Amino acid sequence: DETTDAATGSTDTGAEVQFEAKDPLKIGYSVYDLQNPYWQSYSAGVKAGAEAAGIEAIVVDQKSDQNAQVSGSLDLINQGISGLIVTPVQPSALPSTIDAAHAAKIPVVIADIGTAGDYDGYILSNNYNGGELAAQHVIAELGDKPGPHKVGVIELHAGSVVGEERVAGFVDTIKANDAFEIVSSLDGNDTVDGGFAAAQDMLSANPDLAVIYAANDDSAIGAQRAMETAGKSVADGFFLIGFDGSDGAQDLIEQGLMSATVAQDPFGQGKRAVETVLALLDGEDPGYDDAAAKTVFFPVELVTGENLADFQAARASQK
Amino acid sequence: MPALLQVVDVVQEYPGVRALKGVSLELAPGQVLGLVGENGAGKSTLIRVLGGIEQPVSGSVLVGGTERTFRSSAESQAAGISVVSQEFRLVPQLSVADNVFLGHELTGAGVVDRGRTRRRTAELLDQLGLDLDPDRPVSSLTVGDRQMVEIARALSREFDVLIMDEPTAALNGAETLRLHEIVRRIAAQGKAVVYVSHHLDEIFDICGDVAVLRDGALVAHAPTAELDEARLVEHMLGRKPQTFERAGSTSDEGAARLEVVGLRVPGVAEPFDLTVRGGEIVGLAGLVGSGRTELTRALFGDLTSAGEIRVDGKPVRLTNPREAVRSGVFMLSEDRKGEGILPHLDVTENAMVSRDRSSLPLLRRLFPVPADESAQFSRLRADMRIRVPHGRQLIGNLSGGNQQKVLLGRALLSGCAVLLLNEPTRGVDVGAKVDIYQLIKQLADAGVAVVVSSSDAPELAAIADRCAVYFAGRRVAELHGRDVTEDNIVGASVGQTAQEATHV
Amino acid sequence: MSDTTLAATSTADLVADERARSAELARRADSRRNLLQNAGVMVPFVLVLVAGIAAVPNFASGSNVTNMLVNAAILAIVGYGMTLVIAVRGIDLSVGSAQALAACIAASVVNSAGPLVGAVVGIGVGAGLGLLNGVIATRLRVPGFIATLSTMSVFRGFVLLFTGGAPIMIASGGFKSVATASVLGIPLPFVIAVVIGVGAWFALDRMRFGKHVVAVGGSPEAAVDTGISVSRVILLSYLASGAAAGVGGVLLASQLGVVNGSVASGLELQAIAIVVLGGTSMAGGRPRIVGTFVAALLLSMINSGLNLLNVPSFYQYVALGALLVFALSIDGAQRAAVRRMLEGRLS
Amino acid sequence: MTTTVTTPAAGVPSAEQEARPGIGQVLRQFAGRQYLLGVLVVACVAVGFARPSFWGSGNLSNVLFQASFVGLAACGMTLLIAAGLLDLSVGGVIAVASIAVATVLPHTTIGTALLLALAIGAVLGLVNGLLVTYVKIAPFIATLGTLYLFLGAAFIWTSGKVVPITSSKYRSFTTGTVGLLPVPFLVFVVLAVGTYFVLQRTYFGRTLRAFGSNERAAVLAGLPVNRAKVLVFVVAGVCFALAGVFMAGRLSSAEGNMATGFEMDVIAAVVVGGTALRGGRGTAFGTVVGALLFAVLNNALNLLGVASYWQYVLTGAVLVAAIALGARRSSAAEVRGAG
Ligand SMILES: Nc1ncnc2c1ncn2[C@@H]1O[C@H](COP(=O)(O)OP(=O)(O)OP(=O)(O)O)[C@@H](O)[C@H]1O
Ligand SMILES: Nc1ncnc2c1ncn2[C@@H]1O[C@H](COP(=O)(O)OP(=O)(O)OP(=O)(O)O)[C@@H](O)[C@H]1O
Ligand SMILES: O[C@@H]1[C@@H](O)[C@H](O)OC[C@H]1O
Ligand SMILES: [Mg+2]
Ligand SMILES: [Mg+2]
Repeated sequence: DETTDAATGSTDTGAEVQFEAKDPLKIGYSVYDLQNPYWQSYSAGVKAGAEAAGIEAIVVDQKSDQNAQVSGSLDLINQGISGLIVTPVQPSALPSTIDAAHAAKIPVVIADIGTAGDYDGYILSNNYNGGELAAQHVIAELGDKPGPHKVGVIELHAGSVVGEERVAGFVDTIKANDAFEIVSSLDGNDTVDGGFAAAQDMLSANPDLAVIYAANDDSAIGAQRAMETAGKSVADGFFLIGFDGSDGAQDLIEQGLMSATVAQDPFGQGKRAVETVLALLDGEDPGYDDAAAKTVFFPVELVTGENLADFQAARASQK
Repeated sequence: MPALLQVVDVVQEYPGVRALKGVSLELAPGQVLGLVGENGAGKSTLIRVLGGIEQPVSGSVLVGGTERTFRSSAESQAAGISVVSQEFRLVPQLSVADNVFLGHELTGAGVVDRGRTRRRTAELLDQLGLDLDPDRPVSSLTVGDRQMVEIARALSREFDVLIMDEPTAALNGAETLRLHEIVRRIAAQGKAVVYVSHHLDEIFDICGDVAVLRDGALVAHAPTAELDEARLVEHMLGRKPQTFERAGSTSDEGAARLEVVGLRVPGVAEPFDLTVRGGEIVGLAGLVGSGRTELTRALFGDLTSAGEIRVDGKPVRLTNPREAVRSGVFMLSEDRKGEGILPHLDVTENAMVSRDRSSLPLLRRLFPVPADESAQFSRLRADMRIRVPHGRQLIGNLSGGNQQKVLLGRALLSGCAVLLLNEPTRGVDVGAKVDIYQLIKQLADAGVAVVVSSSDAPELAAIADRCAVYFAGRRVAELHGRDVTEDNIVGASVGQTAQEATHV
Repeated sequence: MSDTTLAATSTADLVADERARSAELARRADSRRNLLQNAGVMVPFVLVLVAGIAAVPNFASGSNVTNMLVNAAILAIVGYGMTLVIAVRGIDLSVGSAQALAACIAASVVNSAGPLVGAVVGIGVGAGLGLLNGVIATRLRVPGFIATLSTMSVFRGFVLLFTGGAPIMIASGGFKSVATASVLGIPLPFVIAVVIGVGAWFALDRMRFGKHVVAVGGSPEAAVDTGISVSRVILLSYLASGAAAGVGGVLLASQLGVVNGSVASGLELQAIAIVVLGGTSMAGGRPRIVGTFVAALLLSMINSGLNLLNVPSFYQYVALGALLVFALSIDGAQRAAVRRMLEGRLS
Repeated sequence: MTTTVTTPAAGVPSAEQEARPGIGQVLRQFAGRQYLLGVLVVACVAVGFARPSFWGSGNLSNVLFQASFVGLAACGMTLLIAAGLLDLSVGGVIAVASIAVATVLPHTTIGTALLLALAIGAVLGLVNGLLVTYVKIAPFIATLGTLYLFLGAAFIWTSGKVVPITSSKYRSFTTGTVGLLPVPFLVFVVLAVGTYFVLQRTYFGRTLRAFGSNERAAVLAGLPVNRAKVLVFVVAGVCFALAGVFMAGRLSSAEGNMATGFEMDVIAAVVVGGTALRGGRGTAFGTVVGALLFAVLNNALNLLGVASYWQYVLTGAVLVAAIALGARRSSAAEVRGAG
């Protein structure tokens, strides 16, 4: 009997869980929010991975709601899936989900953001490192010009786990350099309009701003438009760096309207998450980079006008 | 003579109530028809049907001989019917002029012609003998003025039939007389008028014919000349009317329960002194604007005032109604709809909200006990002849007069030492009035100090032991015992006594 | 009481004098109440304005003023529609989603058929969505709150389906310049907001429709009894709200230059907030277009001021909350004062 | 002209017969409520037919959990809305109360933590109540303001971080089940019954409905309007905190964002359940059905595998359809004289 009492929240204590593939083999993906292009790619990656393996993938959208994260995952488990992939809005809410999955002999792979509980695999983008990459790029380009260069940061929504890391990586690196000064750090709410409003105000407050680092591409896209309105342009030496490597950001970089984006590989991660689930079901080694933490690292890379073409070619071949 | 308007076998039903049981009527040009009946007899229901506000269950309405179905008030108006409804239908946020022309605005290309609207309104008000700024928002008007605006609105339309549902309930004598003049003029122009009133003298003054509704059925329809007041009342009630006998005037021995010394009330010219003993009924008379209402409000903590108030000898400071209630004072407002009824609550709850619980057994003091409350309500219903199918009926579904009775019931149950009643029987039928007077009397006899503020001079003459008459915020007369007569009150109210200074 | 005609005339005079006196009192109280009520949002507005200029660097700089005016304009336009809906005792929770859908469709039409067509289509889409709300609220008799709560979700779904979740970049420079253009130094969107505001004020204050709006919101029973078609007025109000969201959406598309399915989420709360801040009562019957306009400016100043001061986002929540409460407590105090004063009225 | 004069009929005036509410009326009223319940049942049967796993105990308990969080808060909101008030600060109250629980749990007993949460709910409710009652700010704006204030406080308190709940005792208490029924659901049912009782069977509830219906009349009836207003905000705050207590258990953590946007879900459950926003009346039973309806709807869309964007469309469309069907039948529910 596959149905489990999904809500007991009892913690499995360490014991090795025996996974069991059900017939037909379906996997479920509980995604953060499909309004965001990043998660759209992620979910496309999961679907592609499933298709490649000839199995079905069911996607449930949490719509940025922590409670929906839990209930949506349980909905998947209750539908008789054999493997669960979750991108948690709130990682700390994972344990009860994981327990429920394990009770149904389902492996759980965490897709990005963060972990908690007794998960079976973790696919991770290095967000802190991404922030560092962005900072290093700015320093490399501007560091020797006479400063101090004024920098604005557009954060993700208050309380965002990845947002904190992305900002921390950037800020820690920039702070160590005397040529830069962070003059403004505002919430861009992860959206185009939020990024626009934040950038607008930081440019008003600091007409001599030289750099904007936005912790995701949607807010970077909004910021670009605010720069335009304020008469700032990347062509004139202003720096605008986003995060994600979304299609929209790539377009702007191609048009010379944005300096760079820290690209993650959501599509690749999604595929990898499916492969990890299948390996776990087969009792094979999923090939963790860090076996103790059951983690697969996905590097982030800086995409600029110079390497854009290569980047796009590499991504195209991946699909 | 062709009938202007015919009502044929109209039936109207509400959940649990058959409000009209097949009523047929005819109206000829130039006719003034009085429509009378007890509270809840179905008068307003019939009028709502004629006004297109409600569609009858069955039966038909014929205008000039052709059958018409009114799906909205606009359609009824287009057929030449103009209605003054019993409940005010004014928009407080709009000016007097905008209210008068609401629904048939004087416009050019959708833009309201403010000049013309104002002028026409001023003319209409002038006709009614009212000197009122057309630009004033209705929210600032007194009840009487609002009534006049309602009438002005009805007159502002083109009509062949004018229907007025208790138009004089809130008018003073002079205003009533002026309205009667207008009614006569309209009739003389060959239009027909339907006139509803609980003041039967009015019916005999201006109506050529009278139709009596009882319990949703037409029980009589005759020329007024063939009837006298007693017979009319008999038709209405289906029984011989009782008469209210004032027991011999109360002795002066009772202890003073309410003492007011030098109370200064905003808007009232002179400081106010008043002593009411237990068992005494004191009337407050005076025209609208004389300051009566303010006095009762101040005594209820609803208006900030300065001065001394003692209840049962204990000085009290009344800064809000709650404190007043806790000090043993209760007031009934004259604005039934705005300040009286709790429309979402049923009649039982409406009657019980202010009930004095202090002497109830513990359980009932902590929680309302349904059985106990419905028993209480049944008693009220019988005592005051409240026409309501059951105690769970929403108060908004009652006829105006029956709502008033429920509110009086609320006041009676408040268990207060001092009861302040504003226009207690406005809209109440003749039969029930007597019952209510009796109840007020009983209450007084039980030791309550009662203050009745009323613009109905006969009412004060009937129940008050003593009557203070106010004019322009000044007390111009105080009538005692045998002097408390209708004539004396009316005379003093319009200021004659101010010059004669007979009493005071 | 057997007095002569002489006494009778002087009695009539006395009564007339008395009436005139109390009428005058009531009139004065009315006008003072009006004045104070209109002043409602002005006090916090002036305070924030002065504080902003005095304490916030670059607050009065040209670019910031422009930004604040444009942001306020887009919000105010949506607010006008909301004012109307709230005045008829309704509420429109779908404005954010409707604005997003209008913006995205406008953006894609701009790209395919040019700026003018795009703008017209965007506004038309907004109006159509408003009409749909109106039909649901009046014909299907679904309470406005539930109707628009539902369409808030439906329209958001539509826009996500329409865009496929991807951003739409607007190519036309001409279209994008609408939001940045200025007339005699005043940003065009602001001019548009003022023009629409004047139009809305005129329609509400001077036209038959406005009287009907006040009647339907102030006393639905009176509206029914005077033959006003209540459902038609409500329908038109929702239509207007949708159209306003459409105009706002077109301006937003022009301002952002790139739009996607998640823009303008949460707009409904902001719009309702400015309407209520502006003095329009949720109880209906008191539309205050000017108040809505001023409140939009106020909110825009607060948002921008906090950002210019670089207040960290955690503290921005606190500051915004405190300012809202503070602004309204001033308003509440004023109203209490008015109430006290009105008590002096004879009735 | 014809003159018809009938002689006055002697007899008992009809008003003297003790009529109870007509059986027809009782049935109609009941059908009015039953109607939504009917929609709920039909929805369950239909989904169960398409996806038998709907009736699985795991799935049912999942649905009941979801309904409970909204429902617990909605009980307080029902009281507020019946009183013509509103509270948008739900998400803020939940965050602050839950963070408090998560913070103290390592140091105290579960009982103490719970009491602390409820006390915080009461205090935050008191703030709302005082602002609305004495500072006289419109409830919508006052509580929108305090929503921001409370959220800000939550973020500042935690520096935007998550406070994990590690106590497995707490988690099993808040997410446990008794038989098939989740603990929070049982608490919700008890609270809903309590809400019904308060609203219909107490003087306090009567006062709420009275000033929700006509505030001026309630004041003049001598009711303790101000005290009741403050108190109902306090009670609602406690209900919100209670929702937070269970939500935090389910999420094994607490943080500022844990219930953002939740206020709309809560108000929606109340309003869909049949409590009108204009005040004067409230139905606790309707609120229970409303909360369940939303939970079932969301669950159904997931079970049926409806794609995300279509879920937005269908959620709204189903809601409109469900209410529109019933609205035609019970349009007489408008209250005369409530202008
Ligand atoms: N909407 C309604 N729902 C239920 N009952 C109603 C409704 N409207 C009126 N009634 C009932 O219909 C009956 C007739 O009421 P109506 O208002 O016509 O009386 P009326 O003769 O005008 O009385 P009054 O002199 O008190 O104004 C009353 O019993 C009243 O309770
Ligand atoms: N109806 C009212 N209108 C205006 N202010 C009121 C009203 N009722 C109470 N207040 C104010 O609120 C304060 C607290 O009121 P509350 O309702 O608790 O009445 P209370 O007299 O204290 O009753 P209790 O002693 O039973 O609590 C009062 O002191 C008064 O200033
Ligand atoms: O850009 C994405 C962000 O918006 C989301 O909140 O978390 C993951 C990201 O990469
Ligand atoms: Mg009547
Ligand atoms: Mg008290």
